[in-house]
Amino acid sequence: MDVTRVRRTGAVFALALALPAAAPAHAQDAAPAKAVPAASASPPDDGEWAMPAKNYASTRYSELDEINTGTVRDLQVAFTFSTGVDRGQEAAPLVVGNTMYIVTPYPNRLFALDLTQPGAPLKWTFDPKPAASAQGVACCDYVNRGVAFADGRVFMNTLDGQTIAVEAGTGREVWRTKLGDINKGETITMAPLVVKGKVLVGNSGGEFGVRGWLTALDAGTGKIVWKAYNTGPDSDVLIGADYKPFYDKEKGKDLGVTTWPPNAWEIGGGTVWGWISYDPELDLIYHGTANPGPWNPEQRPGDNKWTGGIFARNPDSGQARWFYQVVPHDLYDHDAINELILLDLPVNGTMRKTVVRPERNGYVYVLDRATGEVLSADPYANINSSTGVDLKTGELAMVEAKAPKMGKVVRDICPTAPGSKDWNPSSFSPRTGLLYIPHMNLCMDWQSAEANYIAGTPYIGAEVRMFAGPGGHRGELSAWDPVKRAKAWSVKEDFPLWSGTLSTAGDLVFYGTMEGWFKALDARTGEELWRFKTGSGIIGQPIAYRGPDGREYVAVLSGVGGWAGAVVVGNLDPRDATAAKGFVNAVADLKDKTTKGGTLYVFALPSKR
Amino acid sequence: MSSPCRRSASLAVLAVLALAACDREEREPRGAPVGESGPGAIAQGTLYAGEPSPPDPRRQEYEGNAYHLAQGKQLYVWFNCGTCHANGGGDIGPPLMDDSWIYGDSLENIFATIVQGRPNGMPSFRNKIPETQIWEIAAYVRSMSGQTPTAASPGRNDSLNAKPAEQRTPKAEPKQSTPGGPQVEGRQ
Amino acid sequence: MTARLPIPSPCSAGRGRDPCGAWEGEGSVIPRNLALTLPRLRRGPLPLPPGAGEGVARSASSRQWPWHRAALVLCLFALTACERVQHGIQSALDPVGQQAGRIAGLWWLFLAVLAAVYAVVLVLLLVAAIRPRRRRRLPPGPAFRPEEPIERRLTRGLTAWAVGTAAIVLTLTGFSYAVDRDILALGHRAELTIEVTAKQWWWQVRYDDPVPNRSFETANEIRLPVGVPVRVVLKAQDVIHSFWVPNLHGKTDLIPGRVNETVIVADREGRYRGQCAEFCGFQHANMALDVVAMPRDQFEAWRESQLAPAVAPSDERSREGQRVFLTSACVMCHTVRGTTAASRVGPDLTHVAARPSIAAGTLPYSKGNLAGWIADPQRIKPGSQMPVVGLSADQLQSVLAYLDGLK
Amino acid sequence: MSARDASRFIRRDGPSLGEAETHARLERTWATPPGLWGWLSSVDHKQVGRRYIVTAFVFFLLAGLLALAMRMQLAGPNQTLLTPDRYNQIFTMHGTTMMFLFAVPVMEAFAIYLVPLMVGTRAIAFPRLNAFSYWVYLAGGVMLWVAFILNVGPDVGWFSYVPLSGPQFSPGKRADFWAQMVTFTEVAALAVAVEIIVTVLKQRAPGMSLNRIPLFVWGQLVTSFMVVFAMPAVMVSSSMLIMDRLIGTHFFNPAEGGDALLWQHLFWFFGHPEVYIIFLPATGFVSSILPTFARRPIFGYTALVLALVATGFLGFGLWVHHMFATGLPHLGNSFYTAASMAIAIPSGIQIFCWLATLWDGRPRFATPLLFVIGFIVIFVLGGLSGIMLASVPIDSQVHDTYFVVAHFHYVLIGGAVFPLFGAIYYWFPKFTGRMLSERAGAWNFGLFFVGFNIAFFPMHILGLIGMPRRVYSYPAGLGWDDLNLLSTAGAVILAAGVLVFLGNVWHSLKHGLVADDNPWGAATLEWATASPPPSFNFVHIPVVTGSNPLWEEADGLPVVSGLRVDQRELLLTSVVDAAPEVREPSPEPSIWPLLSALAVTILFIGSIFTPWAVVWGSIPLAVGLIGWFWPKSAPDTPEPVIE
Repeated sequence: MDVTRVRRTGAVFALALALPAAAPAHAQDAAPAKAVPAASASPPDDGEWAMPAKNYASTRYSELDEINTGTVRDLQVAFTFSTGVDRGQEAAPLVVGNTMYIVTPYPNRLFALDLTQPGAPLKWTFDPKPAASAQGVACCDYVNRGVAFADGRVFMNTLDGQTIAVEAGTGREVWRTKLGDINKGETITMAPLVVKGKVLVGNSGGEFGVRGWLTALDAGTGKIVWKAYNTGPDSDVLIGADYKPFYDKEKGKDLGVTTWPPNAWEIGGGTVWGWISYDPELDLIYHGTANPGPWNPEQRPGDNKWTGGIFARNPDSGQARWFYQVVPHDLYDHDAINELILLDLPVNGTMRKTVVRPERNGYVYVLDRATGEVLSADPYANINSSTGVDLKTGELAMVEAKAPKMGKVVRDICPTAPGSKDWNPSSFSPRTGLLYIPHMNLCMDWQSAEANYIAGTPYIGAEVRMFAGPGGHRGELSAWDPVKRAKAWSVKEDFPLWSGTLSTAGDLVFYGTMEGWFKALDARTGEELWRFKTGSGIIGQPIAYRGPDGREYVAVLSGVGGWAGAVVVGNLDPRDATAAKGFVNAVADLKDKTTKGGTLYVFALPSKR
Repeated sequence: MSSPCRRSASLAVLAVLALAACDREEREPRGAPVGESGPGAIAQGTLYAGEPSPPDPRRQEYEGNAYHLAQGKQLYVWFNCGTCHANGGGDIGPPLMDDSWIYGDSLENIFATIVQGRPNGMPSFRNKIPETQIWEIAAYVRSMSGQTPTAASPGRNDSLNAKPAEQRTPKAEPKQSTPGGPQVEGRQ
Repeated sequence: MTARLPIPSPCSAGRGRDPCGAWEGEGSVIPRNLALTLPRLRRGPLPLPPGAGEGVARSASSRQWPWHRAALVLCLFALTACERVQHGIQSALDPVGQQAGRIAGLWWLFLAVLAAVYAVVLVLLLVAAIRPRRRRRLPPGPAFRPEEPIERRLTRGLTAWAVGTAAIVLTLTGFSYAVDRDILALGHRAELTIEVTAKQWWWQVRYDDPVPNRSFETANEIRLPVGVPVRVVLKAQDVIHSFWVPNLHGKTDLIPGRVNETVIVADREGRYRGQCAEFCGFQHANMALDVVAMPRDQFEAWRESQLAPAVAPSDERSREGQRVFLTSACVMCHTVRGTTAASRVGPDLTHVAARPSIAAGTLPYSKGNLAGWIADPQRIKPGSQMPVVGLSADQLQSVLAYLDGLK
Repeated sequence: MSARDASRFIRRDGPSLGEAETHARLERTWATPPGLWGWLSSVDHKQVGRRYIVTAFVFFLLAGLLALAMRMQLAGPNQTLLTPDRYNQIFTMHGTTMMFLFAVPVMEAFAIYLVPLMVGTRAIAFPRLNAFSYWVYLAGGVMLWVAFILNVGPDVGWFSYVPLSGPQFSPGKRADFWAQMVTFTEVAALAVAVEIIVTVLKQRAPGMSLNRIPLFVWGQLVTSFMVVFAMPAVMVSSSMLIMDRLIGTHFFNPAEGGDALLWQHLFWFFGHPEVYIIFLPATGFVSSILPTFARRPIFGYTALVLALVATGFLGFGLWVHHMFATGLPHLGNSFYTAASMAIAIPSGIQIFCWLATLWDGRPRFATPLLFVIGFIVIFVLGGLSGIMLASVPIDSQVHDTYFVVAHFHYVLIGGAVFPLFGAIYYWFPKFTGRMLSERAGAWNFGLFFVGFNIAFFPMHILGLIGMPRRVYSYPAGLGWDDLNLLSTAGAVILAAGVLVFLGNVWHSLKHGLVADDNPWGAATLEWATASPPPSFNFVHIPVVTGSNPLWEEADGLPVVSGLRVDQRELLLTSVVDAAPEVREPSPEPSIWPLLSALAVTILFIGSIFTPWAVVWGSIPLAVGLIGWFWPKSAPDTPEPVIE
């Protein structure tokens, strides 16, 4: 890391540093204490952005405060860069040293921009040339959610199932490892995470009947260190002596086999295409597992372990420590792959090491990250398919009338298949103690149908059409107080929010909308302070970094797409309510609001000349 | 009524009706392949050296036949066409109910696309689906954008009503878009 | 009275030493033109599973209701028919289950009573037509008026007749209710649940179990432990079908959008035949299923064998067959657990070779029949959803070898 | 006929005419115009009735041929004479034609012909509607059969259960033709029912109070009321079906909130009364034939009338016994069991009354009586097997098997076709003026009776030993082979009986004995006029003083006079007592019913292909109806001419 970066340390910065350190000490006496990020997982900000989640605690919080509630009105474009790929840009740009790295959707080009030069010219381009056919097995647009940087290398995943290490300075390929087989429907869209010299990668393809896994590659050589499947016998899942789940229902031998109809686990999904967090103190990684396949729940009676849950694993061996199944026998394609934010927060007066997760099913889960105990689960969105979580057993109480049926349209199920909130990550500001959750307000009609497994084709078994939920707005940004377990404020958006949020020490929250607006809100009140219309809808993850000139920059990729934007990128026909698994019906007017794009926008305050 | 002219006229009308009805209503589960199925037989573009060859008249046996279209619709679901192309609106694959065709809109083109697959994600179903069934699926695909006779096109299914049935889909005048890479309309 | 034993087809007798060995062996080539092969196909009586023959063959008289003998007399029309009536693997009059037994009893009761009524009517008619009449020669005409005393007598007769009819009808209704309630009560004791989904034109059968991976699927066959009431959950995926195994119980419809239930129990071992009883399209006629009642331990053993994934092919031919299976049209529709074939369009073939019949009871299982079926299903079941795949003779041989190994 | 003075009933307001002059003038007024145009515009109920009968018989023969084809296919196991596709079309066409195009229309045809004669009036009520109904019926039937010949014949069974007949599982237009055929024939049937009801209630001869109405007329009256209540259900359901198929409504789509069972409820709410709609007129035949040939008045007139009415009501309460296998609640099923059993009581009463009539009569065994005896033998057996079907447990075994096929053929052929043949032998002289050959009649009966029983009795056993209905083929070795062969043999004999009948009709039309007004010495009014009856039916409207007018007034019926002879005029009487109330004009012949029927045909057939046909098709229909009802200025007759 560039040591020159750490040199400027403002007063506010110091305060921010002091907070997390101070909070645990006063846990007992200060009752309404604030939540703070796990200290070991959120080191002091160096102004860089070396991993998409900013840090292992996944706070997506920048301690830079040059752009703040007072100055944000003057924010303007510093430079732009066209990626040349006009599919959904879900990636977070990375900034390490003087270079910004951005990865595009398929064909997964990796660009390095030289930030030291005016206009940030291209330093190098790396083209991994993934197989074109992989586009056919990418369920929801062929996106890529970002790359990881460690030890002078950029680690990237390609749609056709490869992980590639690229020399950061030169753009030269160091190694590449083929991990997935597109003929089985396996792709990789997630952003890798580097922990202790290992690149953690999971597969996508829960809609294709793949068998989900998470693997650790040696960062130096690309060799597989361990690989943990999320279905099947314990030996495959890396469940061993260390495994100590909190709840009895997670205990038992070979649950990954016995909770499925015979052989169904072989095509049972449970992929790892979302976010991974890491707590260096407990030395555990946390990752979610996606939906079981097929969507039609009647074809897979049982709990369908280990899909739809959260694993804590040892990063060195991959051995599982605990597991909590958020949605046993998932009914609605509720992948449990959302971001896992490691916070320490007071629960009933005691500070607990927790992992906080705004889940697809509409609840903010707070789990003890050491044990997997559910400390709270509170709805942050409109829900009618479940009534709540029993904190004693960890069971989610489902509403029978909303359970999908074969040959029957079950109407008005909220939330939808993409959930109250999909992959697009929240951010947490220790200054406000609030979690900024970008989410949706959609409901759906669902009819299960028999799914036929044909390798390389989707394995779904559901006809879905989505529509706006109560109130008519389709998106919402909620500021959630994990201590009070309540919403502090929220802002409604017309279109579903499919971008991540960024919060900064300037008490700002940044996010983008699918029409293309990039907005900054006051982190304490939700008041909109600034907005800018980009060329296409925004579904990416904004970041903030300190440029070589010492100034604060905010960057985001604009380019609509993803599941939500499929209607635009695929030019789908909205007359069919089930297009894009029903999402098109909810955003049928998006084509009138935006077009495809693929441009990096970087904003800064006007330089004081 | 006994005028021979009138009788022959009514016979002619009846014969036309009969032909149309026979074509439409025949239930021949075996089907017969239309023309050559090899890639050589099918032109993908619309530009020909010399005169273009006329379309195979046996197409009608599939496109005008209600049973084959209905079978095609069923197979479309069974063989997971619908999981990529939805009920015509598209998903991973391009929509099939609109007017743009990347790899040609003729029955033979669609047949070839199914058999050969296409480079940007369309899998090849060669040897996986018997030829007659591919013709049925291809004919059904054409019915999705209203290219087949309304009287033969399928009605709604007994399932979630995603869109008006094929028999009520207005005919979309096919437009050929260029086949090509992912950048071009992003079609497979 | 000798019962007619179904004659097994030559191709199916003893699968080990296949009399249709022409299918195997080096030089044999299966003609694409099936003229040669089809005569081998036998429809009809299916071979009995080992140990199951006795039950079918045994005379049912021991279980008949007492009035059965009396009723026999009424079968004047065709004595042979009447004999045959009592023995059949698809006969309501040869009950082997309590439900069917109750119904058959009720039927014999109805038959006895109603036959008596019919006899009375016929006698009355006969007498009315031919009885000597006093005024036979009187001309018709305006003077004719019915005589009062006769009219009164007839009126009394009418009243008695009406009361009698009402009494009979009331009694029969009472018996009918009683049996209905009885059958309903039998249903509460079910120990095993089977889910049957009807599709055009075959039966998907799922054995449920609280432990998900102990549930399994099969097709066109139901095996039951003898004497154990089995709850059958009935669903339909396309059109209305009706589940009917006459020897065990009456029929219950399978209706899309609804879930029906019935309870069956087999009191003695044997193989029985069920058939779809609601018109369901082209192949309504060939939508049958086998119900095999077996001793509990045999049933459990069968169940365990069904839970296992498909046997891996052991010899080169079978391995080639598996390769052909997984790379040809087969894989688009069928499931063979343990391989990548997991489609649910057609029947699960994981243990196909252990089933008594193929093509939903259309042909008895034998390698020869299987060959004919795969080579040209549209000839055997025109309009069925199984297409003509067009395998080469060699491929067909390999696939046969593979499938025949899926015990 | 010597006319008694009945002027106390009617005020005479014109000069009186002589007998011959009256006759001539009436003929001039009521005759159908000559030529093709006149033929097409005829509104004479006898002409329309005759057309109905002939057309229905053509359909009967066609459907019979289909039955033979099916029997040939099923003569042995694994036959391949017919493909499943063809077989499915054939059995559907057989059932549909027999039920919709033969049984109901032929019964109504007899009503159209006979009811006005039996109640002593000059024309049926709404004669133009009557003509219209025939054309619509003809169009519906021809449409269905042309469709069948063009391979668009329905193939989903005569009750066309959804979802099999729905848009997903019946591609093409086959089921649409079926649905529209239903609409056609139901429009026709409803029209006729309304005419019959009005004719019976308002046009009876003076003195024919309710307790003197011939039982045949009672039967038709009850039937017509049943039609009015039952037929709309099937019209609604067939329209729902065609909407589901054509414009994507979801009446029967369970996924979107529709219900497949809704169809069955609606259909059987019509379908079961339909059986009685066919059977009750047949009991009317029996009650007409029996007294004539037993040569005594029917025994138990009141009981028979009450039985008819009771059957009419109960007939609506047992449709669910067609649905016992669908898994409806047991309590509900029990109710329908009770209702289905209960209907045995009125039927039993009827049987007894007929037996008693025969018992106490001095029977003359002419062919009509033979058929009536055949009717009793067969129908009672069918009725008794019907009692078995009413029991839920037994029905669960035999439902949808050949047992049911046997049952309803016993009920429908035994209960309706046998009386119908009897009725033809009975009324043929009235229709044509010539007698049918008795000798051929006996052969006809014998072959028909024997053939029928050989064909259908084995089916009872077939059903019990497991043979489901509607199978195009069956495997060998299940014990079904011999019985099926026997059944086929019976069908051939049955067909021979029909051939004898056809020959008899063919021959007798030209060479039969010439019949006088009342060749059988019957008692009802239709025998009080010439054979065949003149266009105006009666020179003078008869006056009725008893239930058997021709027997009771052997010297000649009293009559009333005073109706106009220069215009078509009817005498309306009161509903209960048939006291004369008012003179009512009756419409002239008109081509508009035919044109309107054509317009309806265009609309209905067009709507098979596009819903817009309903919109555009209503324009020609409106033109047709306007023409039909266009008011005519009163003709310039300074002085009405009265009989």
